Amino acid sequence: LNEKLLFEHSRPGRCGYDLPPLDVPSAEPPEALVRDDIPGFPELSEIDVARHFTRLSSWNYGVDSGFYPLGSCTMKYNPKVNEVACRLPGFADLHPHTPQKLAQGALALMYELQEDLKEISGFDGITLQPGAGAHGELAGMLMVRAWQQARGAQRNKVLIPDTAHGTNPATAALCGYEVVPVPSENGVVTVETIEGLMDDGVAALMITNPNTLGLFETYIADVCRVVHERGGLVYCDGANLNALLGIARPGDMGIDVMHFNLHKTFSTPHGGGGPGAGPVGVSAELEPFLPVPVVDRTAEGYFLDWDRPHSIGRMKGFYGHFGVLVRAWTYIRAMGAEGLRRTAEMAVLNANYVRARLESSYHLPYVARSLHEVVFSDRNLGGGCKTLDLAKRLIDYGFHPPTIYFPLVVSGAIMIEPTESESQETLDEFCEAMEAIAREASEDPGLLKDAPRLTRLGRLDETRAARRPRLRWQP
Amino acid sequence: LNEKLLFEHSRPGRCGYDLPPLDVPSAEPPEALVRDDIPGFPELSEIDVARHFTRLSSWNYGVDSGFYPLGSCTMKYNPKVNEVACRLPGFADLHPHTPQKLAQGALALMYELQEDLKEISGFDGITLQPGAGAHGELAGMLMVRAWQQARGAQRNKVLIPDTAHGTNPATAALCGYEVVPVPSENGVVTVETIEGLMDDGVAALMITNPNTLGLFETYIADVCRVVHERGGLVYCDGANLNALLGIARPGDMGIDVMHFNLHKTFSTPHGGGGPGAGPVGVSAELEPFLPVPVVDRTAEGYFLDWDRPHSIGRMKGFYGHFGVLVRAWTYIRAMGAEGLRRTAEMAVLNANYVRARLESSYHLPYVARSLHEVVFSDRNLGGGCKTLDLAKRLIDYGFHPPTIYFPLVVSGAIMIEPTESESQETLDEFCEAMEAIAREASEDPGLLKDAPRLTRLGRLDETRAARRPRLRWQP
Amino acid sequence: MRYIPHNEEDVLRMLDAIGVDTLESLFEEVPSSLRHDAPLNLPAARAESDLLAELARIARCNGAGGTYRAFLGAGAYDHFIPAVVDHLLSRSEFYTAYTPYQPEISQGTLQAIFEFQTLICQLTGMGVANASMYDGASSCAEAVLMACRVTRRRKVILSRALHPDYLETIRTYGRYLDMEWVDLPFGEDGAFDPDALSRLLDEECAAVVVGYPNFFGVMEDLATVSRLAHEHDARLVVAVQEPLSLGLFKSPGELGADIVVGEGQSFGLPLSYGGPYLGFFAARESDVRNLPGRLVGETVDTEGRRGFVLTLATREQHIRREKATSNICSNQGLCALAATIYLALLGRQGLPELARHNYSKACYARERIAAVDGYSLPFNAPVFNEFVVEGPRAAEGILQKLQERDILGGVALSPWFPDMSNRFLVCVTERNCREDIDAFVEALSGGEA
Amino acid sequence: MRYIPHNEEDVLRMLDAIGVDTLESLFEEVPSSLRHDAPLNLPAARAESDLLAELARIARCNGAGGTYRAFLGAGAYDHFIPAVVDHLLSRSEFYTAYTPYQPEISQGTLQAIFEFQTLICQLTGMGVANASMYDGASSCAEAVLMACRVTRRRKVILSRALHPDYLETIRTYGRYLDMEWVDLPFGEDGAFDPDALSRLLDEECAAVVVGYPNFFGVMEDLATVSRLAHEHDARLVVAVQEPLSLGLFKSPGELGADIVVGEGQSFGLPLSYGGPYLGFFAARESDVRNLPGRLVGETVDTEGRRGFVLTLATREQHIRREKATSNICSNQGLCALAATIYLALLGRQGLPELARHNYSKACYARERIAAVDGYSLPFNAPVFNEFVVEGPRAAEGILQKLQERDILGGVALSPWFPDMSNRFLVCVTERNCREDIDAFVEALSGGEA
Repeated sequence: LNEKLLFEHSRPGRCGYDLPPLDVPSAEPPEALVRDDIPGFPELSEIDVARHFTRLSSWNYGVDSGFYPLGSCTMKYNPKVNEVACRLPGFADLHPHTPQKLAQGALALMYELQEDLKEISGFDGITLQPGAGAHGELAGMLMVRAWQQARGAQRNKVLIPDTAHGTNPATAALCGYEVVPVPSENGVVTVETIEGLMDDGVAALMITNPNTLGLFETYIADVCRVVHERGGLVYCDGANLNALLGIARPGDMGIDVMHFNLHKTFSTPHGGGGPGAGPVGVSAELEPFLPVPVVDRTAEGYFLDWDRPHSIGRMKGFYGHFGVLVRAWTYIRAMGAEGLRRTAEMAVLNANYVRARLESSYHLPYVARSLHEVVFSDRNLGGGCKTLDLAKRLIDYGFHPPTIYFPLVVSGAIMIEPTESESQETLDEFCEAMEAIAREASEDPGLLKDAPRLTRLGRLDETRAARRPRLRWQP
Repeated sequence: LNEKLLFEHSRPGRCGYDLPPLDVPSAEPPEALVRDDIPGFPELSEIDVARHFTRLSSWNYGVDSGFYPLGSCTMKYNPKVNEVACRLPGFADLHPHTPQKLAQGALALMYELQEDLKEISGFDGITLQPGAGAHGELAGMLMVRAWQQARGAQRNKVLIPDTAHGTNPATAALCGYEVVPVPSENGVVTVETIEGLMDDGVAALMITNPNTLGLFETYIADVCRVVHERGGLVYCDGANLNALLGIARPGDMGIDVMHFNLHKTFSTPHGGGGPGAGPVGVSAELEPFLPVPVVDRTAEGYFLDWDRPHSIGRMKGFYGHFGVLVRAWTYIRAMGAEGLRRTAEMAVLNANYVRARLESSYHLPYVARSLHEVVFSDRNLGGGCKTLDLAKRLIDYGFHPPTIYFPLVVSGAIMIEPTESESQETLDEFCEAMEAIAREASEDPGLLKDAPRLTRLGRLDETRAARRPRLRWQP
Repeated sequence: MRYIPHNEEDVLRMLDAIGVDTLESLFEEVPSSLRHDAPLNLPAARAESDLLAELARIARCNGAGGTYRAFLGAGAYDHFIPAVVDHLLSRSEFYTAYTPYQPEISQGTLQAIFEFQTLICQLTGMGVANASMYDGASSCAEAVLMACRVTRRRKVILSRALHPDYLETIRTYGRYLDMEWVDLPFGEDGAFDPDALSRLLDEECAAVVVGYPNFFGVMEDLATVSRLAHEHDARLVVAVQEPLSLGLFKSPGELGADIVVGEGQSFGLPLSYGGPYLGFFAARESDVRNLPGRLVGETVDTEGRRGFVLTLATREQHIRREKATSNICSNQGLCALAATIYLALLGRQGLPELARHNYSKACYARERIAAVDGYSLPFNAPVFNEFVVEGPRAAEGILQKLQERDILGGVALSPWFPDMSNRFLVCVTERNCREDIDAFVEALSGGEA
Repeated sequence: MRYIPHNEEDVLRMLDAIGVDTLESLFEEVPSSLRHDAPLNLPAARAESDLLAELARIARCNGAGGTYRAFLGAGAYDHFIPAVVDHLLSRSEFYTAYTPYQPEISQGTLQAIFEFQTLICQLTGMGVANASMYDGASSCAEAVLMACRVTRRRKVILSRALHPDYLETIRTYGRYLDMEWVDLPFGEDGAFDPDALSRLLDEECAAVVVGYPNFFGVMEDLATVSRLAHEHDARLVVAVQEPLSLGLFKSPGELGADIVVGEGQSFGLPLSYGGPYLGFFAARESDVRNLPGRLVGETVDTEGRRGFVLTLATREQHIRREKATSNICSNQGLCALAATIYLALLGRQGLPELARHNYSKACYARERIAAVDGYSLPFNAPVFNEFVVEGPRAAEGILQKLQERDILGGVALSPWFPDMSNRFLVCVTERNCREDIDAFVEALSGGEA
């Protein structure tokens, strides 16, 4: 069933919010400053609002609705206790300007999370401030540039492999860098390639490990060595850290700086696209450049350290997405060291299981051992069907589609990341659907091309949306 | 999509609950007393459980899903703040054996609710203990019997009109009474009828006002007078109190005892069939017979009064559905006197609006002014379609069906109670659907008879369920 | 008026469609002599923010969770509730729905109840269970009525060690049904007295009702009651006031119970000052048509797909009217759902493990308290997580002293058993850490209590 | 391991299907020299019950809500959040979903964002708004970059009265982009100095950035900035740190703003020690292809039915890579949803009414504080719900004294304005009742502070 827009439900005189009586004299600003009205603003009662959003929600698909193998996004289960944790009085109602003496609980939690992330990643310093992965990336690359500048280096380029996330080049550009693409070989970056590209104009290599093909960058230690020898730094995109928890630590590999995606690896909910949190870990050399503030402690207690003269500055308001940090802290405490290692193991087991089951039905462009995700292509798909058709057909089978057409190095990529949350039975059901669709593609391709059929809406015309943008409701 | 039973999802070794380490020596009862296993009990992880019930919920229809005009059930909007209120620390975690000195907040709230219900209904005494309407009915009729007995009366019959709820006769039987049916005239009980039936074997009249046809019992004052004159009492089923809030008070009409349905009139959620709460109001004469305990106060504070020698005793464990009482208190405070009166007015306005819109499409068996609900019949429905078909077809239009085949005095009854929560637009959409279905019945009756089509399951075989009962999963 | 959508324009337009001029005239059938024209004397409507502040103030007047080390049981038990339970209960499709009369749009509620019925059968060891009732006490009363119905007898033997609330509720329900109540005494060990039972039983007995655990926390010897009762064709009604015990102790079903009822609050429901809780009700399959309350059964739809419906409604009040098996016309839907979710989380491993935790903690507390000078354990029958303590002086005084040290040490027995003035009931669950127990014992030993 | 379903049997069966013997061998591509074989040094896994108890303990170390009468603002505002907001946010279909890349199963998120974009346009008086950004400060930084992009200029005039966090964030973002920052001083009334602005503006200026309200709570004279800036074809970037003000004061759009950004926390988001909050970003429709961040647009499906999709992605990093308008690849989805729900509840009547409440309470507090001996209001430009107070001695000391009386009296200005050592910022919202304000004033008058 359809659901009108808020504005279309509106009826003059309705309101879903009552104020208490005003207990002071009523006052009014100078008339010239007062706005008349907010034209078009909706007028609804509480039941209208409750029903509207309840209905909207029923058109969404979340992790609690079913399997969500969106590659590179680590759509693991979001434990419900984390939602309770961040809403506790003392957290949810804590004003960021509360005197620090009265915020010791919050500061202690942030400090502990910094320490935990150091231990998990092998880095020496952490900032919790960035609001998302890309924001952490920006903070990280600003630190790279600040470090280079502090040494007096004039380096204007960064190396980015073809298996990188799209944010990497955009971030490099925001730091004033030029991007030099790095071709991968058999899905990974080789020492030879880096040796060939690494000159004294290069400030850094930005790498993802495991990379977006789900492969471990086997030569990472030597790659880092070469970059360092030639005066560069290595930035790691930490989006895929889930595969390495308790197994190997980026800080130990020679990586200098890495962002975490708490909403991926540490199970804070994705929220339909945000909020996430993108803390950054750095080696000791980069620590002076961390954004302000950093949480630290003395014998008297925890405090926000603003006195960091080499800091790149502030990335946003206040101190980080505290509500997200609480959830991540809670998750780490729930799992413990063993649980985190088990997480990596089961995530990798699940990906390899899906790979083993689907290898015979789908083309596998890279054969190295997969870690947490596996990338197929649509090359063997019959009936002229493409990855997009497969994705839409999966919806009819009750699954969220994998990431599609990424990474770009695989044409028609189908990028499946099951995460450790999923049981073998769920994977089996998914693989059976994938196999069925492969058969359907050959036998009855219309089933794929007309999919989805079981959703409220069919395929949407994205071209039209972009050509004649309607970005707001108009009466 | 289908969702297996919990037991079918189960996999040995899974568990969605971790205990902290045992901090005392482990102990074991005598071996002969210990059970081996709980055969068939499910084994699931937290994500299994979260997904299972999330999916199940998506097959349900609640007030937040849409219009729910279930007659006699008063499916009004359940404000979300009430759900917060009953979960507050201090309420949710309060043990019923907490010393009363440490439960003054809870007792004060119960006391206030008693006072509020007295004011709203015009009764002199209240018990909050009964767990639902039928339970309140039982408490009420036990008090009637105790009162009669205290006067030495030997009365074994109760009069019950044909417009009564099914619980009324069952309740009377539980109190050891015989049931004498009372025919209504033009939908209401007349003084003459009662005069004819009221003899000295009759303990009480059980009446519903407004009755299940949505009509006010116009002669109620005289009916009560006659019953009283002849030594009887009048019990009122308070299910339909919503229509009278702030307009008229049952206690003022001569009624001696009445139960409230907090889950109807005072907006506590129905919960898929419970829990409700069924407080009972009584006149001063019946007060000594109230179930124990009653909340009372002295200068020192509130207390549970157990010292009530004439009490009929206890209806259940502890003191009532406290969590439900908190919600009702919150609702009454949110509405205030004006809001409650407005509730009755808008509920009646809505019912009459639906009636006015649908009178030309559906047969209206009783023409007296409707209060909060209106009863149509399927007499004019074309194509051999019945009330059941109409109900199932409404589901395809996105509405919850009205109450059907009740009250029994109307053949093929369609009992619509819109409540005050609904806006004119919602009523219009519903009426348009009803009109469309009336047309479909004549033009294409299959649309009704094969309905619903848009639900996960089609019509279910209830006969088979009753003939070969399968009431539990078996491996 | 945030919950009512109508504005004045709406009202006028709708009145017009109805064909009347004023709201007043909609109530013309209400005689003016019956009108309550004065505004109700209630506090004015309050904004949500004010209301919540007021509620928080009231709630803070209660000395609940966190503040005290509490050892309160006696029919309501403090167990941890995982967050996922409330998360799922709070889905409005569940909690704002009504009774599942329209099965096509109520499969969520129906399947969950079917699962609940199954879990209760498994747990109690019985063949059939209903969709739940108000609470343990009222279920127990319904069980007594059912036992009388199926045996066509009117004499019922009630254990004196049954939870007093249950006993009182049974008597209220049977008040005008011409029943005969017979007291079954308990022995020096806190369990029912088997010799007395032998003496009391005869061919007129409809049922014997005992607790498992009983009010003193004792796991009664059901096999013996069962043998004795069945010799006279009387039914054994078992009332389980702490159902977590069934995770560890043999099920009433395997020990011969005919009807098993109980309080399900332990399974994921907050203490909430006594309600809403959850009555469960299980029986032998052969008695299914005599069960009170709602039942959900499996069936198929027009395409042969599995689905669930309310069934065997011919037992119920809306069909059978005065011949119904009970006047109940609801269940504790949402509470049953909570229990279903809770039990699904714990499951076959977790429930026994949690029960063992409770048992072990109670053992530890018993041993330590018994070692305190002046304190003893008067009963020695096996218990689960609750037990009776005898102190050196009036229990009220002891508990009052403990309270001053922020310990709620238990429930005094004297209100129900005037001859037990020095005794109180102590309950220990997984919520009591060793430190709590040690502090309790220390307070007793220090003589402060 | 309640969040991981695998048992050992599952693992063995799956390893077998993969064709390896051990979990170890799945990691064979990770060189052994890089393995971290020691267990991580982290606290052991904790049961949910323990974890919640620990969290509650930590949270209680904070002096939050209820305990103090708080007058803190300065970029984060304590407004009441109706219960329905969190109820709806807690629906897992919303909060456990990802970015709506598959529109057919993401219409809930997409329609809600479309509604959010519309609400922001209406509120700011602008033509187009994006799907939200991290917060007010980072949105403001993005606005500066966009202004430079569209004007192809690199000099930016930044009001000294802009929120210091915003100023610092702008400088961080622009650190290596060869920008020129120019300070715009404020006058004695707390508003920007128009004469200075006239002097500073030239044909190289990309933008003028001012707050509305600014850090001192002052509603800047946007019409004047607009006129002056536009004379030089510079863009007016308006940063709204308390968006509730837009319920009462003229919208930046009607006053000539080119880009309006701000912090949306006031609209239904908890204070949460500073985040996650909600950056909004609105601009003129003609600049739509230069907007940073995500956009949702209306379209139709194969049957012509209205639907919503992510659109104009060619601006974004995953398509344009280093030429993207920003590196952002998310929005504050759930926070934007909260604001959408909150604004829908208040609506056209409620928002202005709430804004008037805030204004009236702040007026009352201002007047009363100004009447206290030794205290004054140094700035006299119009304010909304926040204002600067000048005390008789160092603000830190005053605030410390107030704190001892359980009053958090405001935010001292000296960390950012060393020359304002006696000044502090006081914020009054609908959460402060008259009694709170009176107690505050009394504490100031009594000389205790």
